[in-house]
Amino acid sequence: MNTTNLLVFDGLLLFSIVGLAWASLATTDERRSVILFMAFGLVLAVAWGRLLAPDVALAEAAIGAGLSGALLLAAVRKQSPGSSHTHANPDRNYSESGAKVVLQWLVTLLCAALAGTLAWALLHALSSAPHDTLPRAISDNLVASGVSNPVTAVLLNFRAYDTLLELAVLLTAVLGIFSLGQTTPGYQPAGPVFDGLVRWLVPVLILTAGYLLWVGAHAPGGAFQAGATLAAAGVVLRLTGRSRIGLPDGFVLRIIMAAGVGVFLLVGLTLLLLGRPFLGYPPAWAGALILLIETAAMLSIAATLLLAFVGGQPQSTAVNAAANRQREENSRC
Amino acid sequence: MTELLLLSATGLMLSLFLGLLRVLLGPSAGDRMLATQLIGTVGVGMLLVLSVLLDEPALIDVALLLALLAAVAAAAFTGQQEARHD
Amino acid sequence: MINLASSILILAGLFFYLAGSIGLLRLPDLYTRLHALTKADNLGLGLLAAGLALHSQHLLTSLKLLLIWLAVLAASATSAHLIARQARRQETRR
Amino acid sequence: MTDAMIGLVALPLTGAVATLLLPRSATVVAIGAGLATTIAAALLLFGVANQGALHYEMGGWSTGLGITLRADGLSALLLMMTSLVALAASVYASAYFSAASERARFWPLWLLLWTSLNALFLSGDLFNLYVTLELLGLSAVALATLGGKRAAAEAALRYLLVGLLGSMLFLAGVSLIYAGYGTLDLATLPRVVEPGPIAWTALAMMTTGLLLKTALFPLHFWLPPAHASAPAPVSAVLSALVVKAAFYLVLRLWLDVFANVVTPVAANLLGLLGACAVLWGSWRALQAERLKLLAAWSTVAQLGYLFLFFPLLLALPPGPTRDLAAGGLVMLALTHGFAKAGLFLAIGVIQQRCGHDTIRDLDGTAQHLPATTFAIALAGVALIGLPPSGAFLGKWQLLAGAVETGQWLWLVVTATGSLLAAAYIFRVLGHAFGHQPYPNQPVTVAREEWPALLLTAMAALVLGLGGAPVWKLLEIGT
Repeated sequence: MNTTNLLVFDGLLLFSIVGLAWASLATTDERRSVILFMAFGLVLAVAWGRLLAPDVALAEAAIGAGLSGALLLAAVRKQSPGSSHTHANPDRNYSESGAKVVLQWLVTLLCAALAGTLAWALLHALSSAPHDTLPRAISDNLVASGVSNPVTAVLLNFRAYDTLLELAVLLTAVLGIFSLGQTTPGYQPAGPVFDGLVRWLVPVLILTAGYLLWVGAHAPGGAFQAGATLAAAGVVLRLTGRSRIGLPDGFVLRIIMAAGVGVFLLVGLTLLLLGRPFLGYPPAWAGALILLIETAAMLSIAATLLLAFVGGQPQSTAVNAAANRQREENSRC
Repeated sequence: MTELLLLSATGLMLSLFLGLLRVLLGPSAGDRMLATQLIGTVGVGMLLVLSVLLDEPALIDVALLLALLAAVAAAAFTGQQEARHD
Repeated sequence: MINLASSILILAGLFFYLAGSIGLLRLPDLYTRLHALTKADNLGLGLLAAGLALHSQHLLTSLKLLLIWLAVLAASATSAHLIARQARRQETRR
Repeated sequence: MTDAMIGLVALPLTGAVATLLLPRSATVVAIGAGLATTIAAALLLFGVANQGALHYEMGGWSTGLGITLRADGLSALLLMMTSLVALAASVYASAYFSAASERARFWPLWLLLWTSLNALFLSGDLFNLYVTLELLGLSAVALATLGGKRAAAEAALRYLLVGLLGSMLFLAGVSLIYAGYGTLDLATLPRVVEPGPIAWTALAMMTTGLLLKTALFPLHFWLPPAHASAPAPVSAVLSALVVKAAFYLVLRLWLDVFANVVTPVAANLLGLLGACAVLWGSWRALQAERLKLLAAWSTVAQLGYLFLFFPLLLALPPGPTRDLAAGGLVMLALTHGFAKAGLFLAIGVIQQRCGHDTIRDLDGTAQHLPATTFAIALAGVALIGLPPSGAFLGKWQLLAGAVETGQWLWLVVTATGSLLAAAYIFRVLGHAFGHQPYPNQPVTVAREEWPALLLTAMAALVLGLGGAPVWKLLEIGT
């Protein structure tokens, strides 16, 4: 259809995005800011959909609207335990010294200058001759890639090496999070209504993750979106007071963390031993190998996001059981 | 049909703006969360309409994910409140 | 015929969306606003999804639309309950 | 030979996964993976020397669609240095970390850092380079926090933010390049890049990001606290290799990819910043009270020398004189890598054996730890640039280039910097020698002292006396 008809819609969408971004940054109350940010994520997901980038929209929906909202709420909770009124001190925001204001203006001006330069260069880049060699090369080779979704073909086949290193980045992030120490005990056990929500939401999220993983071969979706959805299931479990958040203990957890990089490497090196290039899948096997790698990557990604959400190494089961018992006794009083 | 869908998309946009106004006005956290809930539902509706308008079936998947994760966000919010008051 | 039916459903959905949002904005307190919101969630999205399902005429698409509606329905019912209970608790505490 | 390129990335990465899964035998696995990686680096060096520049198309996809790994003389030399330094530091680390839990956390991150360095030196694709920079920055920060102290955590947080800002700037430049020229391949770009707003802005953003990561004055503020508070083997690699990786990219971009975009004015600016770094870094090193801080400030200064070469290389016409200067630059970088890694390891030994690294209280260290003190002296020879160190050859070429192009300022800066370096090194050595009897054995704790000794000997003797092949290897371009 003719997209100019959507001009009014586009204008309003743009306005709401800019307005929300400004509002969530300008707000001084952290909790209001977080809620505004969640709304921002929702609208942004719609915008990506409008731009016909469903892959990005899926990722934005999972990360922006779902996980980061939960993460930020948890952060605010940690910052001001017990009360939402401690930071509602209006004087604090007006007592800033003049120097700070000047500095803020300087930074703003600098950012504006940088943005201007970028825009100027980008304008030149976009007005120069269009380069369609790469998109054409991708569509020419799509048949041999084993999948029909060009995004998955680029991520898991043509530029699989990038993705391997990205998974290594995620592994590094988890190991870095582990060095922060153990997690604090989680939330209170949930009431019956909340438990009712969890009882259907978690299985549906897991099913959806599986669906997104499978559908990634020929339509938008894939390991990242599936992993984020799976992580969302873990977040829900965490909110109901299960501090193991569905993650296993010790060795198995380490296997899950390393699965993405490990399986990727295993496939690459096996192919090398069989006389093919590193990560050069035989076309007949490409689809299956990509699904295998994506499954492992999904588990690693979900574990990484979850561990980032809880912000440390989960406590071992023994400690956990003791904490739970303690909590039960407390709630009885 | 196209005109009707265009109308619905713009109408949903109006609904979104009303919800945003409530987010800004508050006054309580519960009010804001209600409004976010509305914005989520509006977003789901928009994606569904857009998926037909732009002929992109994958947007239905995005809507599904958004619907499920809106529930997670609400759970995170209320879970936090629970923890605070018990 | 199907087109007409689906158009009517979509329009009705849009009406409830708008009614819900206006209610959310205009009604005086949290509980009444809660009531308004459920109009948008349950009826608005439900009618819209039904209209689009009629329009698409694919079984899988219709099932997905149904699932989306059910998810939003259950989520909004739960969170409405939790938000209301939390507000109630804060009131009794005061 | 191209399999060696895969090995350089896959071996340490496999090692990282293996040490994560087998924490009990992590040390053995890690040293094994390190040895294998070093062998791969040596194979690659011989391969490049005999067959010329190598390239490998990942997954068998042609350049442009897929990612191509490339190795020329410069990258092969830096890969060899990386492996030798990292291997020596690994041996030292196996003695440094005693608690099992510390080891279990250290080895996977260590091997991930090694992977990222190798991947960076081999990468032939701008976006892939961004990914390697992310991996490098994140693993370096995670390792720097292993010190466990509050100061370390604060320094690491700043290090993380600086690293992220640098990566973001680099990525912005990369996106601009892709939007403007439609390719990310380093070998294709020199043919299509032309002076203009796109190339200027992209180069400026990428360079700024990389200068942040390589800590060129005045963007060096984060380096001394981060490098001085990390565990000794980590400090060694951070100072010797991690900042070099970002510097290598600046070199690649300015001399290869954007060769027809850079202007003498811009190169002079880099040279001036380098001169400030030399003087300010050396001055702060002279005033440092702790050995580790001295070594960290000395890194700021030594990186400055490398940037002095940019105005020379741009002023010199292509030919043997320019090649000699370029070789001098690489020789200086290599020497500093070995010398600084050795210095940090030696300081680590002193810190663990004496319980502190305050320079004023070093009296008698020469008698307790003669081999370590000798290693510091050797590192000093290389840092000052005395013959027969590799740095002497490097600085000689720097001075020759400055005379050739009539850029006298760099001559003055180099001379002043070397004098200041001599002052801070002799200050340490002066405190280290006391009046106690020497032990019978010069090397008292083998696994801790030998790595530093070998690394500094490499810098002060081997590179200087046997460094001629470096220039030959550098003629092998992409």
